[in-house]
Amino acid sequence: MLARNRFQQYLGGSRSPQSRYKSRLQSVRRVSVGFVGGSLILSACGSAAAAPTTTTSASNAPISFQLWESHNGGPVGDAVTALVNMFDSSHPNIHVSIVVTKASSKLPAAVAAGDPPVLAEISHYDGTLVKGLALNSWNQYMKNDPTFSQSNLYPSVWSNGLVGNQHYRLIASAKVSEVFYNESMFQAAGITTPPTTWAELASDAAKLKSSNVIPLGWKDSSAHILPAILSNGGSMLNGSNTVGTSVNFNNAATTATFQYFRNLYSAGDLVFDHGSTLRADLASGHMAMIDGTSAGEAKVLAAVGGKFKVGAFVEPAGSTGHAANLVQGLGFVLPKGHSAAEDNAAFTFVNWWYQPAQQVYWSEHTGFAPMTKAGAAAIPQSFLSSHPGLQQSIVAMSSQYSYPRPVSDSYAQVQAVLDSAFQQAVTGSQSISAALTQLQSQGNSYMSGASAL
Amino acid sequence: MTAITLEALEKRFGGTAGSALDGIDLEIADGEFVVLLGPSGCGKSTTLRLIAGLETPTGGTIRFGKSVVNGVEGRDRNIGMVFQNYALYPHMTVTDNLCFGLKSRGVEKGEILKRLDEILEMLSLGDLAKRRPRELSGGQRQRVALGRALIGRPSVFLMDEPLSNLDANLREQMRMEIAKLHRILRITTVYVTHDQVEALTLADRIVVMNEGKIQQVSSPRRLYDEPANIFVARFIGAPGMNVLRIEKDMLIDPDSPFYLDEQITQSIVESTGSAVRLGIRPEDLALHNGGFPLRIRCRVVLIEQLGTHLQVHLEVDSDKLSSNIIAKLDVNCGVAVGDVVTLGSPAHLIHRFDDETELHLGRLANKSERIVSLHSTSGDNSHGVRIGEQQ
Amino acid sequence: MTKQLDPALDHDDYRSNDKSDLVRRVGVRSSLFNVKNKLVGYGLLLPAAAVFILFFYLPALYLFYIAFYHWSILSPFQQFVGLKNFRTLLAQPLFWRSLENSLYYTIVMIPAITFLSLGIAMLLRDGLSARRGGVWRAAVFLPHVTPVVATSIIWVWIFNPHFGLANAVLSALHLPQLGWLESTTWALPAVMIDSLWHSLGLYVLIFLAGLSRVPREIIEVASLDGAKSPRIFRRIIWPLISPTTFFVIVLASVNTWQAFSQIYTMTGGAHGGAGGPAFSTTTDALLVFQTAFTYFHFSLAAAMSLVLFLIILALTVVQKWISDRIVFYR
Amino acid sequence: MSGAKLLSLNFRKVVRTLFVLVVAIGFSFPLYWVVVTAFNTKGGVYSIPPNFVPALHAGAFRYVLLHTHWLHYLLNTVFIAGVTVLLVLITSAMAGYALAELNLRGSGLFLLLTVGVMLLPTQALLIPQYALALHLHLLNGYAIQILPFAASTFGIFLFRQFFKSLPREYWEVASLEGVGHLRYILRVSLPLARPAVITVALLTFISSWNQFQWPLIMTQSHSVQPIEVALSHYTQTFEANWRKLTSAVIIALAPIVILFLILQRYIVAGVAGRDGGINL
Repeated sequence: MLARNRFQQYLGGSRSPQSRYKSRLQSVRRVSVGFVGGSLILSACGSAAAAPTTTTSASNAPISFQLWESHNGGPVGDAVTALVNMFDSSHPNIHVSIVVTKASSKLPAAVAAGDPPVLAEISHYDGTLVKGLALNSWNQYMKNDPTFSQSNLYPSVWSNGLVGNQHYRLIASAKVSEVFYNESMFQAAGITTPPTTWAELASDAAKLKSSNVIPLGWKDSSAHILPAILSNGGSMLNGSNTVGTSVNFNNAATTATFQYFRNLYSAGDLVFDHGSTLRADLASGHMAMIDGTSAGEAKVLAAVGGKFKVGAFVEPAGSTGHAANLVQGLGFVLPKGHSAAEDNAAFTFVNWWYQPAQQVYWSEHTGFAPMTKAGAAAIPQSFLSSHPGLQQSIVAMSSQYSYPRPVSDSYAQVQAVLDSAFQQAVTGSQSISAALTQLQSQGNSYMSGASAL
Repeated sequence: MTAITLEALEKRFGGTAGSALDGIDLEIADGEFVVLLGPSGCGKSTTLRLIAGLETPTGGTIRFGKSVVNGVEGRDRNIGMVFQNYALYPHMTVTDNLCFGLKSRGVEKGEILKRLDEILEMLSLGDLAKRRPRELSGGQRQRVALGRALIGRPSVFLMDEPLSNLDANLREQMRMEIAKLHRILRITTVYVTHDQVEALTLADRIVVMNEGKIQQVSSPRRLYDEPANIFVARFIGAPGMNVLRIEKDMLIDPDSPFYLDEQITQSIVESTGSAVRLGIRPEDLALHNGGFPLRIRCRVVLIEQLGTHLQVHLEVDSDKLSSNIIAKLDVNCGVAVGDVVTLGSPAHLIHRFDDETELHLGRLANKSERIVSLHSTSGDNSHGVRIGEQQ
Repeated sequence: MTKQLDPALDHDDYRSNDKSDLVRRVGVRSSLFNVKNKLVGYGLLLPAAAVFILFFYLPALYLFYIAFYHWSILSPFQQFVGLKNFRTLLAQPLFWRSLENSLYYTIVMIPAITFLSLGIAMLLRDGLSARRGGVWRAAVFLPHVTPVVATSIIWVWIFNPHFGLANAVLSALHLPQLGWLESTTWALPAVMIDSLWHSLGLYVLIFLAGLSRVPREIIEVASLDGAKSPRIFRRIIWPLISPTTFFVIVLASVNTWQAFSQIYTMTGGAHGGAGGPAFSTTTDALLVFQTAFTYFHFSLAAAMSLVLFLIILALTVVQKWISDRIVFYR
Repeated sequence: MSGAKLLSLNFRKVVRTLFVLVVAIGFSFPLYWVVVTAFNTKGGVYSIPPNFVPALHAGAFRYVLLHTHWLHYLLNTVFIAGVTVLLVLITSAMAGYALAELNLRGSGLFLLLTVGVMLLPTQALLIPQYALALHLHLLNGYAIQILPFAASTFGIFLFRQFFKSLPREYWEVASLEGVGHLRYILRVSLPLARPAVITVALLTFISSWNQFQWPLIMTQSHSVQPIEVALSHYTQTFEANWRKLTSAVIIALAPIVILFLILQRYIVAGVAGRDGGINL
């Protein structure tokens, strides 16, 4: 078939379907006998995915495996490619090849089809995969590798993807929320230091307001409201914020936070928008502050193009007296169905990823926060001073009030409802209490598993 | 060359429609030109298609020579067929159309070219070999269709209303060409038409069909002179024969519009049945001049001026019976619409049919007993030609 | 045969002068060489039938299975759960919200499509030379052949609240600028504008084909009688093209109820997760997609698909019922 | 005709032409706008009021053209669309021929099956179709992007109608001359059906080119994905960079638009004839 050989690199050569998956598959297939006949017809047609199976490598032969990843070009994609190339050249016995795909949504099907990659980066913790017993825990590999040290990782990184005592997902790229601002506008408005509390932020916004400037642009995504809720003493889930089974939004902290943003919005001090639009607004002098993450810093700087100096500050402190943040990002998972040697090789790659040199390269080229203290320390001060966003994100990473994102099953859906509730409440299309009541009940219905929409 | 024999040939179609065949027996001699003639839906096309193998009979047998061909596919019967719409492939040149079949049969290239030249020559198509059908006139297309049917050297040549898409002049011309071709090639030919002129001019024998049955098989001349039954009598001729059904008591009623010679009346009255059917061709009727054994009093309804003669539509002048008659009268006869006139005819021109079976019973008198001659008849063909002119 | 071989040609007319045709049509060619004929015939039908059955009819049956079972791609355990999926579904506010959105979208789109495309078709129908007319037709139809994702990106840019063309036009007209895709009120209308732009050409062409079948003489006779244009339209053209109108409405309602690509692309924003803001553009089709392929609740999505299936079926039946009463077939 | 009436007639003609112009420009403008944006200067994209004349800065376009695997996605799309067209032509011609020329028992059922496919809501079937693809191990390949579309209701109907319009005698002559069905289809039916072939091929090609949701669901690796899915990925990569995004859009649009402009006469005729072929 056309282009088959050319794309061999994408497809990868090795595929070692474990008997377990085969038998599972057969049982699935038996249910629908009708399809089997069709499969016979179709098996002749062949597909690019049905690459020839090669045998698993022996212990000393080079191991090659696929890494499923979802960054499609751009600085992040380029950085991943560069790092993987570095790894491949420094590890003659292991060859990692990148497959760019929407890994998070495509992985379950690949697992079901008995054709998962050895290593994948998925965007959020997917309960479906754990429920389906599709992932290996990283624990034994971490334990067996003497060069790996837990204490080196930031706590919020360490506990990301932790279920029970098992690490199913090791974070691969960490980001935290922060705010970028136009320093010239701050100066013009007489603001000397960035705000450190939400109240200050509001009063600074009021100062910045002039006929043509919108003081604050906020992303229309819920992840950017959670730091404020947490800093006001709220939480996401009951019990543990990472693995709780019911949501905890209908409370004073969340109400206060929603109210705060609603006030800003109704005063015209805040607008909602996509990140890309916000950056364009900031760059063109329409907006004084925009919310984002350090990962967007490069884009912000590129959009501004040196027209003015861009500053950054972490999200301010709330009623608890401290600031809070949420650490999120893609994480490495280890789908089942591969040999121990392959899994070990995958961990070798992950551990290598965490080493300071790689962390520095990663952070400098992508703006993502370093995930280890050593990595953070290795970034030259000169770089940090020209990249205030990255500097601020290290501040947030080091804080004890930075939390991992919840890993509970269905949290992704809860987040979608939170998005909606926040939008509705802040823009005034719903009262805050109504929005929160609905959020609470719908969120709980998702979390309970009784309903799963 | 092949003789064709149909024995008790039967074809039934599913459903109600369709012109089924109801036991056809027919022998076609080797080299004979037979025309199947009849109105639409009489089964003539079905018969042809059965011979071609395009349809399968539901009963009876078809023989080519001595062998039964019922189960033999059309392609293996060595048949050439010409269709009404020619069925020339519009995207192929004349040459390609002619050779398509031969190529499919794997005939050797040299042989194909030889036969192609032959056919192009024979049908004078040489200049048109590279043209496509749409660049040809109707007559040229017809010739190509003939050529395609002949290039395979068929032993049986079938034509299904081949001339009906042509205008009158061309039709006449092509008729002559077909007749010529047959004279030269002497291939057993079965030709289907509803046009009696074609049938009468081309056929060795004509098979008149109606409602899935053969009505009469005979030479053109006899078909006209001795129609086997009322259907044939009415179908042949333009217009067909007038057939009047006369109750016996009407013949003896003095007020009746009919007068028949007493001697003849007597013989009729003595025969079985309550009525008699008499047939007179329109061209055999004349205005009464006193000498005719049959006279009919009727009223003129319509007069058509046809140049050589008048075609007069009349109604029998009677309360008890309404019967229409057509007569061909002299242009100078002076009748007008509304006139009541008396028509008559000599006894030897009056046909008699059985009232029940509608079969021809003969004429009221032999030719030798002729009393009055209306038309000078010189030679066997004169009727046919005359009818042709009247068309 | 000089007769133009045109697929639109009515072949019945073409053959009616052939008297023996009826015989052949009715004829059942039975037995003997027809056995081979039949084998060839079924062989010819087989590939298409196999595709339809394997990829459409089997899945249609399988849909019922999935909807009444607990079915997950990762779990080998499939359990009959009866109506549970449907009960879950009906208890979900988001499901009702998506129905509402789909209904809103369809109810606005169908009349908009019907009247706009008919209007444009009337405009393009005459008054212009045939040659130039072809250019206009092509211009109107061009958007329909463009990939939806690609052109939706253009529209996202046009609807950019600060630098987009849409607001530039509004501000030039001294009208208030809108948030478009950022606004819960205007996001769906923005998608509608893109969809109209993309799909109208198709319906215009269908109407033009319908109008071309209205005999010119009928209209000429009517105008000789002194009927004025609007009257001619209402009393003559409109009834004559009612079958076309019906066809357009059926096609439009099926297409709009299933619209996906525009909504997915336009409301996805930079970070994916279509349907926003605040579920204001989450239609049925989108929710089915997200439930199945983002959240992996296949049984629930299948139940939703069944509901969608029934709605479309009902729509078609109702339209058929209405059309039987008001559509005038020649 | 009086002068005043003549004047009003001309006036109406002018108004009408103006309307047509407005409509045509309205439909074409977004496509023009994408060109303006892609070739704008960096700051020009965000200028208010907007520039309406292309600045012809090809920098962004060149970058997008050279830094992404467009050729590869284009090849995928062309391959998928091409094979689909081929298969649709084959299956449609075959079925159309059988339905038109052979008196088969069960062809009514087949027609019902064919029309029925059109009435099945595509959205509703996605899930079982996905499950089927999973069971058959067809996910993430070319086959799943081609085979389900290898038969087309429209194609079958159009070919059937076309073959029916051919005189029956064409086949009868051929059969008497000893020509088989397949040779007849290849040498007579198909060459005569050229208008049908062109129409079916073009419409199938366009709809295959514009597939999005199906490959989005059924494939995961870029090696087999068509340009539409790739484009949707790039909306994330290029995010706010409208010059790059619109450049990518141009690359995805150009082939199909050029194809359309060359063959628009056939395409328009094919679409216009569509409701004649399949009336619901």
